[in-house]
Amino acid sequence: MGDKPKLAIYWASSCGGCEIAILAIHEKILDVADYFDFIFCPCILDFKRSDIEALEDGEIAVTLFNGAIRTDENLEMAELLRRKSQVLVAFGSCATEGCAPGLANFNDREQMMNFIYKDAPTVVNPEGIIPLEAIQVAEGELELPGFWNTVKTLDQVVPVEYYLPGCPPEAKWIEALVEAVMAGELPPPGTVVGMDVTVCDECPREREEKKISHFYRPYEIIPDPDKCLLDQGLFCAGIATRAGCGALCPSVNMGCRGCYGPNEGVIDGGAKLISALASVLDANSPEEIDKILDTLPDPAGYFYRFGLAHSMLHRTRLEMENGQKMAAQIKETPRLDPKLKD
Amino acid sequence: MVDYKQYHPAWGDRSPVIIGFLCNWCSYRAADLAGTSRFGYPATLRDIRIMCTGRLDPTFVIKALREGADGVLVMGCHPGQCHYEEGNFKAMRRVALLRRTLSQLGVHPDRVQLGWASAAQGIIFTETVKEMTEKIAKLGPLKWHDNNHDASPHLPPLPEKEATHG
Amino acid sequence: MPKTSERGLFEQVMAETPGGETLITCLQCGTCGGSCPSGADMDSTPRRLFALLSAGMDKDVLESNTPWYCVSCYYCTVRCPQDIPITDLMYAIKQKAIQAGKYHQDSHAAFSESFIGYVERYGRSFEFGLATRYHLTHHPLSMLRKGGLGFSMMRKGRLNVTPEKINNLPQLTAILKEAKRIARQEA
Amino acid sequence: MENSRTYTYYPGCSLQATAHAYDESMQAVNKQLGLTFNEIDDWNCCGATEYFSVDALPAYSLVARNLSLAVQSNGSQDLVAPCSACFLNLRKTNDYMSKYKDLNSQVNQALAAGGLSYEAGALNVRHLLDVVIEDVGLEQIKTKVTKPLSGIKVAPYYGCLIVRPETGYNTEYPTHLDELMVTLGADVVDFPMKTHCCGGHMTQISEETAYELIRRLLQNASDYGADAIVTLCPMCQLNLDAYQNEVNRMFGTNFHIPVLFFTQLMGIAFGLSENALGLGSEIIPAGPALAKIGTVDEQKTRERPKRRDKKALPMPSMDSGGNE
Amino acid sequence: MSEEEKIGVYICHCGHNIAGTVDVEGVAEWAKSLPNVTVSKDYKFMCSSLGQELIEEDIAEQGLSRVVVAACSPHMHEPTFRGACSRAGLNPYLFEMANIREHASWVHQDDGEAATEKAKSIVSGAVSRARELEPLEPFRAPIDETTLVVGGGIAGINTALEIANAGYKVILVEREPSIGGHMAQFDKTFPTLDCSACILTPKMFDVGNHPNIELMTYSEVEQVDGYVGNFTVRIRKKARMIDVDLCTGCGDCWERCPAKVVDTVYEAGLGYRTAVYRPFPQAVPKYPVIDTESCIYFKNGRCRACEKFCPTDAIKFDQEDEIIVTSVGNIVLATGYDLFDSRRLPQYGYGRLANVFTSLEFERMTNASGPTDGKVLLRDGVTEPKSVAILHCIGSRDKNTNDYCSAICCMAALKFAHLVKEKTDAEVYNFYIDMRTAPKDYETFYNRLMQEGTHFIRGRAAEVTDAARKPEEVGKLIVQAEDTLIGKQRRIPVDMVILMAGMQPRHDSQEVSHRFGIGCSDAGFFNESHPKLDPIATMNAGIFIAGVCQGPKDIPASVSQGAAAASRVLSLIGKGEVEIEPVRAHIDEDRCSGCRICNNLCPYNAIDFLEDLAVSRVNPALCKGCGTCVAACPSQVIDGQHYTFNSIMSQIEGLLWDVRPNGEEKVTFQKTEPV
Repeated sequence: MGDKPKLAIYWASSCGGCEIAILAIHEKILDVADYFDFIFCPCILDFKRSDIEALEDGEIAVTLFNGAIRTDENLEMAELLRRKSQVLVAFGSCATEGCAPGLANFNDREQMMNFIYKDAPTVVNPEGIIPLEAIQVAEGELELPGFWNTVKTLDQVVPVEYYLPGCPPEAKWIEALVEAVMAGELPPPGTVVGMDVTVCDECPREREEKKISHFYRPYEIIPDPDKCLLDQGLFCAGIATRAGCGALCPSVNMGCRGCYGPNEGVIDGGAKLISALASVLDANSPEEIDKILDTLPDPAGYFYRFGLAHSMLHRTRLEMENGQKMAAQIKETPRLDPKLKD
Repeated sequence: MVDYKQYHPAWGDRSPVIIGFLCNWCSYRAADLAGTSRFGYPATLRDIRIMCTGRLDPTFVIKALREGADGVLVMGCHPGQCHYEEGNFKAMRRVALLRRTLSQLGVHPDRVQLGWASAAQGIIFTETVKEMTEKIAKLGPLKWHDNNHDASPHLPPLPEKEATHG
Repeated sequence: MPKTSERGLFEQVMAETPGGETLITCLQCGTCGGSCPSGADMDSTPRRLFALLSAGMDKDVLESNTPWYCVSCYYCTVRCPQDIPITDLMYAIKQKAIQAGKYHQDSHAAFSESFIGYVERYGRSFEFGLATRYHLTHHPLSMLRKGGLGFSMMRKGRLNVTPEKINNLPQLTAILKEAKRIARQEA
Repeated sequence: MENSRTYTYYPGCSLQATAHAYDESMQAVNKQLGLTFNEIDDWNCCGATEYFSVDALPAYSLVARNLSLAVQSNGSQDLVAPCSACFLNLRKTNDYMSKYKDLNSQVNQALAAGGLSYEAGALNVRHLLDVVIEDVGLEQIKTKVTKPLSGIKVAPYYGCLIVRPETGYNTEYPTHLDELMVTLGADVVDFPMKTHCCGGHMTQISEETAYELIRRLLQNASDYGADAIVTLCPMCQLNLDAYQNEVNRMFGTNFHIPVLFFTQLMGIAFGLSENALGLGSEIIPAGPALAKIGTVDEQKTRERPKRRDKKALPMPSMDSGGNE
Repeated sequence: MSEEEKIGVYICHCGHNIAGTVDVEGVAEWAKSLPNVTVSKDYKFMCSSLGQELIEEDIAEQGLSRVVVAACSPHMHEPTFRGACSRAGLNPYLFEMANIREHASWVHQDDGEAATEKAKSIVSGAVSRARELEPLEPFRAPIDETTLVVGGGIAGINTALEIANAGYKVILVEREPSIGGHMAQFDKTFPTLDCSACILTPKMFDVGNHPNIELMTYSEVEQVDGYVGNFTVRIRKKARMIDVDLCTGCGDCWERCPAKVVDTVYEAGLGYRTAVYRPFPQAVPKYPVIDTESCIYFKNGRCRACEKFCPTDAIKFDQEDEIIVTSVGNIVLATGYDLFDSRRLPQYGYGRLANVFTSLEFERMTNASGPTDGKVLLRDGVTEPKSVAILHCIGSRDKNTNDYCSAICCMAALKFAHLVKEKTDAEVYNFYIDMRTAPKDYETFYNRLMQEGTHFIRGRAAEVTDAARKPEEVGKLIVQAEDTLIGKQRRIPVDMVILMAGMQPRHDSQEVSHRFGIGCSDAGFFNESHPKLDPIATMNAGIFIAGVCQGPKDIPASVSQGAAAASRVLSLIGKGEVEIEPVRAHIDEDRCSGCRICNNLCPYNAIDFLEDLAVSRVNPALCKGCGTCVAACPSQVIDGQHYTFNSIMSQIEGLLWDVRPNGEEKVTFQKTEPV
């Protein structure tokens, strides 16, 4: 047993879906178990952190790390596993791009705490109790890991060898990675395990030249099942999203959400969506443009649904412009300065 | 040297930095004309020549903001006079959507502006730079790095009075 | 730009007129002088007045009767090929002449000042008071002759003998006082 | 049911005194046209041309108080002034405040001293004539005409301030009043001095200057055979009407040309009573001219359309061009 | 690859132009600290041959792989330095220009420190960009030897003849039924008083009979595609309703035509023509056209008089427009001008006061073949004027209309004054702002006119009115102006007024400039490539401009520019092939997912969607390199050569060298091969 290469799986800020996804490789899991010494996975194994600390540096062959980094504990574990692992894989959308936890970057810690523990309509908390990092009780001091203002991705805190995007990653890519490791044919560091084309490549829908004069929300129209959703005015991030999922969402009449992140070579997927979608708007005056854009509420939410933490701007500003509150900023519909219009 | 503290105290001794994207045919030539005509304007604009504002990739704008620029000015030919027929309309649409998106991220939409100047309008070019500089000066520095990348994720503990534990 | 105190009349007049800086582009084409309905009564045509102004002959400008004969018809302004707000510049020169106490015929300035006096006192203009008071002081003879006209006007209900007064006069007074203060400060 | 239109209204000082006929006839006509004017509460004088001559910033502030009060009245954004001088001052202040930032902030600073403010461009300042022609429209006016003004020759006199500077109408040769008069059935003379000056305040300070200007207008109207001059400005009406006899005295002329407000002629054409239109308050009686209404111009019916003189060169077409 | 680049940086003093404001030595010294910079020098005049040799030597000796010159605008000297690189064996597209003159020293003259700091940023940006440049080869394409000339006025005629005489084919397209343009309307030309028709007609005849010129009158160019050397043009030949193979130009048709209309084109509104007409006797070609808008048959289906009387059955009422698509190598635009519409200035009474004439009306009046047989008469067609006022600058030098000087009106006014004097006993008054008679022998003509007794009143006329103030004014037109030399208002009663209406761009010049892909000034005149050094070429290679469409000018200047345009065309034809900037978009088809975002964006339809492969492809011959598709591609598989994604991103970093956060949190996916 000691001869086998060691495999670790860890979850930071994540939902647990990535662990389930690993099971989706079905009987292949037996080969994995056969090949690796599966030493660490808090979800299913009762190994302790101290056990990991006890390992030699680099003793773990591969760590599949899912979840974003948003607490002191996340960071500690990321740093620890980095030190102990030869290969660290950012596994799943949270670890690669920030994913849903990364949406917290539209707010700051205070706003998060207030909403989650006090203001959310489903919360009953008349005393307004929120968690503290440390509190003195009769028995001594109790501690919780520090909660960050900003959610980060794994590669923003430690170096990462490979990325396996997807929320969750598709089984075939997990298989591909695991097989590559087992075969000792490791791709160059930095490789994103997936395709280098976009979802459109796998999408069976028929596409035409594009002109968008209205964005529809999914409940507003029943889309033609054979035609490109974007051509029908439904937001679909597939044009700027790495392929690999087999165009799952579009094939069930739902626009791509963008969970695989931007494709090869693209630095900021949101910027590319802005560019592409704006380019095909059917409008040539600021007023007409505004009219169409009014049908696309929350553009930042659409464009950075998965990738905000890993995007170039990373989060909303902490210090608002001219002392304005962030909420006021968001409500404001920016319009072109009329002077610059013509 | 202009003292920008009068517009916003946060400037300290520095001046606003604006990255300009100027199309080769109209606004870059307007900037050239401003030069040959010796029309002075604030030394805040650092421009990049692109063939057409249609080449404007929002990635560039975001890149400029994150690399330390306080604003981005995109200038092209007047609508209807694009050398490539309608590249400037594409820029107009992209900038409109980009500004909406950026404002959600707490970046004031006025930090990204679009303007038009024909090759003969050196004066309009200068006026646009002046106006933009003043707007940015009033907004204060963007300080993307300080603002968006809290170098230490560790914040001071939350105030104790918030909690009434046990 | 130099401080006001260092500026000549030319620069002051331009600076104090919205859009007045265009005066520097005057072509001396004479369209204003040719268009002016009361040009025949002026000692200098508007064009010549501007030439004097730009030449720094401030005394001639301040003492000229030209702006006082301006009837505010704006023909010069709309026809000016250089978009110079000539009518407004005439007002500015009048202000300068009043400030310098050098204007040509005191009666003209006095008329404006009596008019303003009523406006400041009542918030409304008062034609009857204006006509009688001003003419009694300055043209007593013509007053006698025009008595008949005034009488027929009154008979036809076209002259009120008591002035109308606005309700919130203190507000207006405060606004005008502040405006005057800003104007002094700017100058 | 006809549309009724509501406006914010600035009467100006003259309408209450020298031009009460304008006021009365306007009220009468408004009822016919479905126009409702809500007067600004506690408005003040616009300063005419006098205030600007003495102190510009207080003058702009004086006008701006009215603009501010007009916004406060929470009514229509269209502010209507029947007097051309008031119209000019309100419009100019509104425009200049939009155009010149310094002026805008200074005026607002002054207004603040009275607890007021005005956002430049918040109002749309309009002249009564513009409202009548553009909003009501000639077609609808035509339907109201019960007594066409045929037989009377009128010289449409616009004066300076309704078209200058920059109003959208031609600054030299506007034609909208001409068109209104044609709609009312009047015979309109092509009055070349239609936008020349009436003398303005010069009647008060330099009679020689003013009377010469008035004489030119009267002479020209008379040369063109006008029975009456129609106007839209209290000052123009006053100068041409009240000083006509003075002009006759000074130049030895013998003009008897009545000067009426366009609203008075509209009222007559709509069949309203002379009383309701303030007729009779003019110094040069309009009676003889108005008596011509309904008579047929014999000379006109006798004239046959002239055949084109073979030798004559064609005139330029005015169908296109002209107004920019 | 960029790590090993060796970059040479050269800071130009441009005499005092840059060095007077920017600390050039300091910038050169500082630039040495930039990554990859191995050489950094400053020099007095980089564009001099010595400056260029400096670069060439360093490339050879130091093995520079990139060159940055910080000097003036790339529009000025980019070709110069690319040439230097080329000569030294470095691909010219590895050269980058940093504009520290127009964009720094000249606009921040009052603040040398700020100018120097900005110059550093510009240089830093250029160095960063240079690092990412890739070698490119210009496209080469053969040149089609046929030239299209648009506009058959004197400029176009001259261009066409010059090229045709050199032995190359020309297609001359003219909108009107005949060539000749405005010059054909004139009687005399200044200052020589040559008979306009006498000197123009032979040239028109030559055009009509030249074996190398294909003349298409009554035609318009509708569409232009392609690029220098290889344009495809679509020409609409409007239906003349005349079979020109049968027509002999005998004139029976127009003599019999009962529909008379005012001729607003050739006769400038002063005379009449029939519905079937030939604009003037010397017209080339000689065939008439039927103006279907005024033809009685087209209006109510009856008449056909022309058809009945035509001896050769040449009238074809069912003729339709013909579309011709052809290829040409070069295009010369000589589309001329419109006359300013004097009705826009009602104070001068044109259109209302009968005896106010425009300059073009007067040209027709004095023309011996014009409506009055050359007699100077009032609008009644009988009376000779006893006094004539000529008003200069109508719609010129006026911000309310056209703010530029129309250049020719002073001389034309002098010519008119002479003609009035010659033909009548009238007194002539010229109302002018400034007399502009600069070119050769023009001042002599002015002197001659003074000797002839013409009155010159310095003052722009304020108005023309028929409202008399004094008895002597009754029945006259009174010109009111300030005589600025006296300083008094004057009213001059005259019988006739001539308005010297200025030249303005053709009403559709914006549209035409768009169609041909060239720039247009605000006024609407076509933009030249350089106002001083290249007033003939445009920004669109292979398209040249001549005559008044480029700006107001007189006949000799138009003729010269026409000849110059011809010589530019001939030198291109002589070269046989053209080099085209390789600034093009390119789609990596392996990575294209066929989303089709780009398909509709290309203004030149250069992007094809290949249905079978489900990918898009750029046709490099049609692509003009604007980069719209490059920016729009959501998967970034289109790249714009020379303006690549990396080069611009890198330039941004370089420009912000002093304010950038440390590179530590650079967010990038490393670009790698997929698994």
